[in-house]
Amino acid sequence: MAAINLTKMDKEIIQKIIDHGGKGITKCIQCNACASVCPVAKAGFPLYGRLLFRKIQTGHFEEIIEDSSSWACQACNRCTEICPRDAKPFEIVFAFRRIQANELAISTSAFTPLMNLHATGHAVYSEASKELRQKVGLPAVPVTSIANEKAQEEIRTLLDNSPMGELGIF
Amino acid sequence: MEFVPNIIGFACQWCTYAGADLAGNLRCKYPPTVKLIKVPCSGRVKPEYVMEALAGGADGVLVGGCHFGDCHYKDGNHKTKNRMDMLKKMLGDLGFDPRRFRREWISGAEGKKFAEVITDFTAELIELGPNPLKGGVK
Amino acid sequence: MEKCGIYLGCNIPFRAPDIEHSFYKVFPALGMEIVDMEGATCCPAWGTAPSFDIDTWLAVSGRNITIAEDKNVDIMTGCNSCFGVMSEAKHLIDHDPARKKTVDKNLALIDRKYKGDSEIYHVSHVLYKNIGIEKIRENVKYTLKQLKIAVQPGCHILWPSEVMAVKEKNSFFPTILKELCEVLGAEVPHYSKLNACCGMGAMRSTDQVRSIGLVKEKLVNMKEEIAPDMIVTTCSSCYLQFDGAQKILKEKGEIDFEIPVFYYTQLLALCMGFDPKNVAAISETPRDAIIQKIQSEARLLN
Amino acid sequence: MAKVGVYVCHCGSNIGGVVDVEAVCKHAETLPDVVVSRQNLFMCSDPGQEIIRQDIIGGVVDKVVVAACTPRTHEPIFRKVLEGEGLNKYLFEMANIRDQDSWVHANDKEGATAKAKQIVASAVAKARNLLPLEDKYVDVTKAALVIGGGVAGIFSALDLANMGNKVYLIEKEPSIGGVMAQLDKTFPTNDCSACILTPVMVDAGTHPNIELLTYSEIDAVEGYIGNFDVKIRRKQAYVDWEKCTGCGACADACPVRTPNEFNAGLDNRGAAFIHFPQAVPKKAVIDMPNCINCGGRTIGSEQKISKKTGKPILAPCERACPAGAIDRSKVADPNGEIIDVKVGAIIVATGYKVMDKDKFKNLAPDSPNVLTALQLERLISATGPTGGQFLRPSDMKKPHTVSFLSCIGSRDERHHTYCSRVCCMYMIKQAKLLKEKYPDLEIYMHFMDVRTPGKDFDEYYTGAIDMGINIIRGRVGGIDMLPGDKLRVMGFDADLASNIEIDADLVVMATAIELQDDIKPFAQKLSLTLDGSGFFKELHPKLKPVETPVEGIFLAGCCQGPKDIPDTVAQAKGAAAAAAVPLAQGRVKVNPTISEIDREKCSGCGICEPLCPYGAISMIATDAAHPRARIEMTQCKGCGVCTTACPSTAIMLHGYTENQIMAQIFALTA
Amino acid sequence: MADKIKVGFLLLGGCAGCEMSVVDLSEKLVDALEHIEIVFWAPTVADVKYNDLESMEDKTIDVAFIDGMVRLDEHIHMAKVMRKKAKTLIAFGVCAALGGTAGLGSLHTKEDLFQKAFKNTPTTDNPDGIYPQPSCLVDGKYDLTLPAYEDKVRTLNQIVDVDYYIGGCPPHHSHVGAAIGALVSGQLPAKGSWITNGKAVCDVCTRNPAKQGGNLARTMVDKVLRTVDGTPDADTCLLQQGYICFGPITQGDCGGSCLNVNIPCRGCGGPIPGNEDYGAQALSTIGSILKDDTVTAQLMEKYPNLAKFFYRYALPSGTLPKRM
Repeated sequence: MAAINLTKMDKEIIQKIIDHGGKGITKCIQCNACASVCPVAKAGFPLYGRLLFRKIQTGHFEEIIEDSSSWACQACNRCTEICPRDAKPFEIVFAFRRIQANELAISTSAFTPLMNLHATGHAVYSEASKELRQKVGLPAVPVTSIANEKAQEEIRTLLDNSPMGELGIF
Repeated sequence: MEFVPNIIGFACQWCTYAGADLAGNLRCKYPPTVKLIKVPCSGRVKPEYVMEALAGGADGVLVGGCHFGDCHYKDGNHKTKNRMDMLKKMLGDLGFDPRRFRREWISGAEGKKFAEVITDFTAELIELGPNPLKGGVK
Repeated sequence: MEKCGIYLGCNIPFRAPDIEHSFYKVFPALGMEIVDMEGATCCPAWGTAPSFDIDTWLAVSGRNITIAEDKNVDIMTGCNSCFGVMSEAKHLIDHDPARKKTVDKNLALIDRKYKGDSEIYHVSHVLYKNIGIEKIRENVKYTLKQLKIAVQPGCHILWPSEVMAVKEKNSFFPTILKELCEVLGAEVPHYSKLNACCGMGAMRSTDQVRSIGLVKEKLVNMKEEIAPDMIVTTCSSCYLQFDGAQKILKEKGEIDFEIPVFYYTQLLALCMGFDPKNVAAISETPRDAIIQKIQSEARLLN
Repeated sequence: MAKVGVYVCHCGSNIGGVVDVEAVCKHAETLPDVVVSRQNLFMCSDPGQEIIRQDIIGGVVDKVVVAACTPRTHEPIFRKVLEGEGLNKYLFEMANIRDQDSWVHANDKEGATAKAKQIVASAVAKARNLLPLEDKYVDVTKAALVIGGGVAGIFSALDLANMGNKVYLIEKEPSIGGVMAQLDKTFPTNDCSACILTPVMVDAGTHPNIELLTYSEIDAVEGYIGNFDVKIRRKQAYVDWEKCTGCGACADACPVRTPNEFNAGLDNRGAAFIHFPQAVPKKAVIDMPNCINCGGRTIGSEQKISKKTGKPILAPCERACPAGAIDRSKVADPNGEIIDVKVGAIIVATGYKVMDKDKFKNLAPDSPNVLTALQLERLISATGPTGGQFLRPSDMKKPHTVSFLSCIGSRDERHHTYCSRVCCMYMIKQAKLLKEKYPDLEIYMHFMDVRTPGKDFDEYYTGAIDMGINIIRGRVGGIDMLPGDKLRVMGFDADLASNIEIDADLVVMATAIELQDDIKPFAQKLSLTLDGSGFFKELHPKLKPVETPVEGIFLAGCCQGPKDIPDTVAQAKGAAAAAAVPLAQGRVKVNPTISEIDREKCSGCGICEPLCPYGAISMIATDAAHPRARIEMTQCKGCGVCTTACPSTAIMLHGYTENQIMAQIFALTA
Repeated sequence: MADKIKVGFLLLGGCAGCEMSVVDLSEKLVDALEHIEIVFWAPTVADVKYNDLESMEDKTIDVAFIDGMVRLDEHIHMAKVMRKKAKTLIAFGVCAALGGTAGLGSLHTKEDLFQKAFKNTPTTDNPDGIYPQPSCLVDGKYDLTLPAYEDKVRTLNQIVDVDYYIGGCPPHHSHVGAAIGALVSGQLPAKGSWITNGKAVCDVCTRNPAKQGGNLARTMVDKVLRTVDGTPDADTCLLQQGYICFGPITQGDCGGSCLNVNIPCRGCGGPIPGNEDYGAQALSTIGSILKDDTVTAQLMEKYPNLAKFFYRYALPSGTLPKRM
């Protein structure tokens, strides 16, 4: 692989990460503590936390924007609990995710829960649940937004008026 | 012209004044609004000085002392707290915006904090606008 | 009677309603009135709004919290993910005035106001802190003596401990669920991968193979180190993963054992004598045998 | 009318590169009473000082304002210039336009220049109102107090004593020696710690000029440089040290088992115990909170008489003591004895402690096989709990795999952000000692990075690699507890770019160096301040490394910041040399910027009296009905709390008078 | 007698209590009249009108005493007239000197004060809210005027130059006697000074702990009490007992009158010479002697308006308030 000319990298990504809630990005000193306990790293995803942070710090962007590793983050926050720099690695991963999401660099499987959320207030929903519920002696629908027109309108108002409403997903 | 607040700071020589020097050593950046009057201890600051400065048109006044337990003179800062807390309350009772006066504990090791306090105070004063007594009769 | 708002989330009412039913059975019997949170939506799940825009996340979570606030109750969640999402949201709203401002503005669109006076608890917290081990002991009919449990507390109830209303003494070696199981008479030995991730959640939808890989590691570790009779969790996501993945792993020939999986209140309900048809009727990994064993006459306490 | 000269410094480009010095000079000329305003590249340089000198000699100026850096460092330099030309040195004021202006506003040259003008105006306003002050002198007590009997305190005490000064060396434990006495070997030479320390401890214990006060603590410190009055609380040992021979019979007889601090809690000691085998002084102590009062007899109660023999029944410790040094019927004061000493200088050498492992929840602190590095020192020491055999605590078996974790609590925002400085080296030392002795031992060392700045240090480190010790770059995030008391260390190898796991028998953590939990109240007793990291703050980080803000009190060793033994000894000797200066001079200056009462103005209300932190104010009756306040010059430290409170404006704080401060306020609001 | 000192008294906004102190001199006043001649005393005593004063020649009054604060345009006018007519002008009593209790009115708007005085008091029946107007045309032809109300209270020296000050509300008659004695004998301090013994109330107070010494020496104040909270011990320093007393901060020309009847000093004597700002110094002194911040909090709770507490008699003279 050819050497990376660091002086020619796009450092704007750092500010973007900060703007999306990853203000710890400048604090990371690559100590690797987060990676040592990270499920994403342990499961073998290529762009696990601390490597992602280094890529961001060195101004990589095009190379990583399509990588789906960040979407494997479980938000378990074990990294946040132990980071010696209090960089909140989870927040950085999610900030990167938000950049990806807003460029729609996401897998198609991510869309269904979003559309569900907009339509019913629930990210996970299936009609089959009605039968299951009745089987265990519960009413076919719970008292959540699924049975509540007003609640569904409220969630739609919130989503439609948010920056997410601009993405054309709903 | 852009409004640059004039802040007079009374600074204990052991803590806040040293903290301001440390901010310099660390090359912290903050707006050029504060001018410190060095005092041996924040307990030397008469409430009257604060009122005089505000009456004279200073946009903000800061009294900086040591954290509790750190006073070079054992408990001068406790006196400061008593006096300055009452003063802040009295400013409000007088109908003068008490946000123009701050009492802060900034140690000699807190250069960064000094810069942050001044940055924050300056921003608040910009929001409040100039002291209405500026240019008032003396 | 004390009361608490029950926040169901998505997985419990739509994929594991027997867990939901176990709440309705167990809590009133232990003196905790359950208050419905009508119109509650998704928390919102990590993969939805939180992955797009922080303020939208906070608005949706904030809206759910206002439902409890309007009823003057705290919130009890059954799913760890919901607990994590809403605890973090509440922490952000309560500690960041700028975020709070935006939340207020967004909630004003739907005529709601976030007050900040409802706490977020997890089902296991309410059982452990509000109801208490002793009260549970008094209400159990069947003992789990000589049965071995592998507990799975799940990640989102542990970290970041900063944002949580109830904290473990050591979040890396949690004991709340262990104690809740021990009071039922079971043996709950430590296994080394206790606080490892099960692989559910976002990872499962991103890469099923890797996700199942993590749960396999964990299952094998349990089997090797303690050979449990069942796995007990207080996270509905972990529950679905452990329950569902075993079938897949077995079909692929990657494991040669099966360990029944319970959500804690299901197991508690069984020990309290409730009908498994209501409280433990849906699972991929068979658990009829263990249920029968639990509710056998030999295990009846006087 | 004052004739004020204003001298503006460029400080090279430090000020000149930001502030328009020319404009500041011009502005100064417009200020009242300013007769001359000049500039120089470096005002503190000889030519710079010469400019001021010439103006004083020529009678051009009689008050001097230098606009430069901070008075905290440079005021004394310029005051000397005034003094040299016969002008009262207190007729000088500094305008701090570097530290508090050009350095912090480099991005706003215009703003910095405007601010500099105001700062100069404020200084000039004060200068116009300055009054000459006279230095006064008091005699010095030719004795020193060294607080802390670790290696720093011992060396400070010895140096001062060898110069002919009386030294009180106080130590809170029963023996001197400190943490160094607990160490097995020392890097990078692997000398045996006890072998090099013990002779020095004996020197200190037998020196004719050193009075050793162990098992003692500071109760109160009053006074000032040259004349400190110190109250020392000698804790009750419940053993008559005059008689005790240090034989240890009482310790053997005592049935109590309580964690042994000297062995870092790895084994137990009795309530009657001797600190450690090479203790100086080697005397027994009964640790009363842990004493179980055998036979139900508390200290000071009458002996029970045996019905059988008619003789008194003695407690095991009493019975064991061949010297008759233990008499439990003797009433003793649990508060101990207060000893008053007068000293001219004080050296603080109170050392440090290492953090407990309990704070590091992700690293399985409940496992007995997770040790702090200090515990490992004891575990491998010949005088340790296993007699120097390397056995893991859970089952007393020899470990096969050991993991070392660095930076535990150091370089960590949740604990301490600083580097503890010695951990990399002592861990490498420990690893090497183990590997030398047990070549088949597998050793893994997890570092964020390895820090070896010091003479022969890096060679020492690379030597460890040659020996087959595995160095891994990457911080450990967690430890799982495995069956069979093993520990799964979850790490990351930055060079492999991969998660790694190590199944270890023993984990050693280099927990951070920090000061003792009760250091704050102690610091307050001495009016010392702690820095942001929680260590004692020196007067200047580079130029006054052993001095403190309190004149006459000096620092040595780790209480000032983490350091290794050579640096500690060097600093201890430095502190001794600095403390010897006032003792040798025989007299010290009393700061004239103190408060004084105008008795004509005083109304005798007495408000000031209870305010003075030093009890310097007393009410003296001129006639019975009209008492007036008086300030004792040597006791006043010039805080001005009384000045602020005085409703009769009868108290003037020299150097910070009402007129001077008001003039500054007016100048800054003009 | 040709060389009798010509004296005038003028009351501005006040209660004439200060003038009562003059009357309270009784025989001493009669004695003094051998040396002084009262040429003007309005509006309280003599049947003279303002234009009588206006028509006097300048500097015909040797010593003018002005009591009361400045609140109306009429006060301003008359103070200026008196200044012209008098060689020496004395701010007589704490209202003229520092603004007095009525000076606290500056903390309220004119509108609020009018509402309170002319509409909202329980004994007032004014449903239409009719307020005094400075001018008013009656029957289309009578143009009637009333003095106009200024926005805030001012001290006499904020209007005219003042030569001497006398504190007190009212000044103790013995102090007035001493002041007149000094006038007659010509032993006056430098212009601009207070006529005072210059010492605090504590100096004359028998309870001053500093006079007791030993165990009774002054200690920090560990609680705050108001007089409604209990009856103070009659021999112990009030401040020490927690009854916040301004004795240390206040000129003691009164002889400690209030303390003698077990009432804490509230500062009518004015600040001890050298202090410019009574309230600021009171806050500083009291704040210094309170033991800790819980006691401070207690004080702030018991005295909800610190401006009115510390500046009871001196608000219009305060450094900051006077410029607001």
